[in-house]
Amino acid sequence: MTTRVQLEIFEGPLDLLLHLIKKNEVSVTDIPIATITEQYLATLELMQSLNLDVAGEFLVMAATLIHIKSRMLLPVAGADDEEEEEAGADPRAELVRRLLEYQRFKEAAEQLEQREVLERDVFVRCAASTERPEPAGFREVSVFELLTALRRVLERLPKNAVHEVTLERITVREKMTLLLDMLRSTPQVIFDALFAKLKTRMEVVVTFLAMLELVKMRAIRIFQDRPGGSILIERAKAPEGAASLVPAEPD
Amino acid sequence: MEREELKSILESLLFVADGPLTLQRISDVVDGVERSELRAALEELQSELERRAAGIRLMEVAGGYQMRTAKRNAEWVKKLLGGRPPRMSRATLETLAIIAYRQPITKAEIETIRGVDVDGVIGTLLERNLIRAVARKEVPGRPFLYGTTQEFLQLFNLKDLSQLPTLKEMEELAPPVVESEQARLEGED
Amino acid sequence: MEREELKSILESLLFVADGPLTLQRISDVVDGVERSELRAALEELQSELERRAAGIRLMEVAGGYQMRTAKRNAEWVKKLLGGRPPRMSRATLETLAIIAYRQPITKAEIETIRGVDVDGVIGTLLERNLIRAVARKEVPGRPFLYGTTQEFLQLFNLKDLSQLPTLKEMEELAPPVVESEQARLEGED
Repeated sequence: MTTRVQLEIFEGPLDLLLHLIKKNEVSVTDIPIATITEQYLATLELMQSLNLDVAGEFLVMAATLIHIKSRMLLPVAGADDEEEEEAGADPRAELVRRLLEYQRFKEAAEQLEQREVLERDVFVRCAASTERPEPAGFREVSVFELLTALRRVLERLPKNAVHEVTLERITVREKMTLLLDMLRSTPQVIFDALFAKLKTRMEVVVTFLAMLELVKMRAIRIFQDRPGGSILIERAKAPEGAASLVPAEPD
Repeated sequence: MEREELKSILESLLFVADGPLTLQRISDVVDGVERSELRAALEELQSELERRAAGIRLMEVAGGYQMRTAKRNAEWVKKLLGGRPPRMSRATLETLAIIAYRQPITKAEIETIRGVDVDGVIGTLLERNLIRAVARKEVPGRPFLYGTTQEFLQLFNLKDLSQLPTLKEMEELAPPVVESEQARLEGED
Repeated sequence: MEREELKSILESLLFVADGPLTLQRISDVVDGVERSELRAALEELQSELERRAAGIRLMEVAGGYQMRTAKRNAEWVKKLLGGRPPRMSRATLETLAIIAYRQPITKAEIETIRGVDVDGVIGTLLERNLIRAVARKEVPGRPFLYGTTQEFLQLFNLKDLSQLPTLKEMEELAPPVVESEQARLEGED
């Protein structure tokens, strides 16, 4: 029996119990507690032997099951006066209630999934209408929504594709854009002149990092006009022969 | 206004709307037309689209009307739009179902029902705007009480929460504790 | 494939597309159908919509085929949309987030991250002045590098880009986010 325990991913101890109950074709309201406890413990052992992380909740349930099992074995001592209320109550009652309740929501979840789910079964228009009177702005959005959008994108990516860059301070990125702007109006900038204007140490570091990043992505070029001469920064030039193939820049 | 003309206008409005349009909103725009007339025209439009097995359907969701693609064309639409929709895990769906039926509800209460920790799942649901914190429960720690959003209704093509299928024997099995809590909360907010 | 089924699929595709669809693009999606057959179905769809005086029409515009509202309903459409600027679509917001956090960045790089074509969205963002081409990347093809604009900062009410929160900060701020989310939802409905 135990060797054939299917290794599904169980959502939790209640899920595992429901699975065992279904497998044994018994009723939730009349659980053969000894059998189910044995199989439950065997499953936990199997999970552990496979180095699956068995969460604490599974162990708590194991203890509960063992406790119920032991209470079931006790004779219903002197139950005459107490009636069903205390000693005579089925020790499984609370567990049964929890199982039934959980099962109910499990079914509800399945029903939800069977509905026409947006962006899986049905779709709405995603384009902002093209026929607005004038291209007005967008409705106000909070930066948190923007960040949430980014996080959504990152979560869809395979884990190793999420660069540590996403956590970096945005300042370097901003500086990169500003540097490119500067180079648009002034074709060449002298390195020393650029850094002389910076006031704080932080600014120097950020500017330098931005510069390196731009060199790496081949958007700018850093060179000396002659050996020992000033260091110059300019926008990278198109590779030979490429220039004529592309249209002029907008604006 | 002729019925056909009205339907044409409604089609245009529903096409450009960026979310479900309530009857109220439609009625504000197409003024001078009785609501009953509007409703009749919307229903006619709806059934015509069904009958033609059109690629666009008119659905009642989240308290309003919205145009959506026909379900049977889903594969093609997905191919055009690319990207995989975020698949909802069983844990997410179960937690969402519990919140939907038992709202407002705290994280701890959800955990009691599911028997496991739901921290991560709650975060995902909040981020996807499917649930929101509606209040705090006045117990030690003042935990958030969660409820579902308009986006939830839209996601599952529900007109309102009453469209959720009823849970079997819910009332009989709900522990009295939960009910009295509910009563206390209602008195509060 | 039956003609009616094809027309239904085309309707769905044209409905969700975020810009005009070229015959090429349609043919890439609905593969296995002759281009001549596609063209015939599109024409049929077009004339049916005209004949019904439908609220949605199929137009051939510069870039391809696009669904638009019927011109004669323009007044009503304007009345619906008037005064209320549109909400940013998810695709737009995601693309904008990538550009904001990873600028300067090329279209191809954005597409790698989002996993889908972003032509239409980039167009919208440029048109709304939320992004701009800041330079070209000196690699074959010399693609534009995009960055955000002053208007971007204004839209998000930021003094400068350094005010953008980092992902780490957002996680730390989780509860307040929930509350502001709530405020936003309540303000909307």
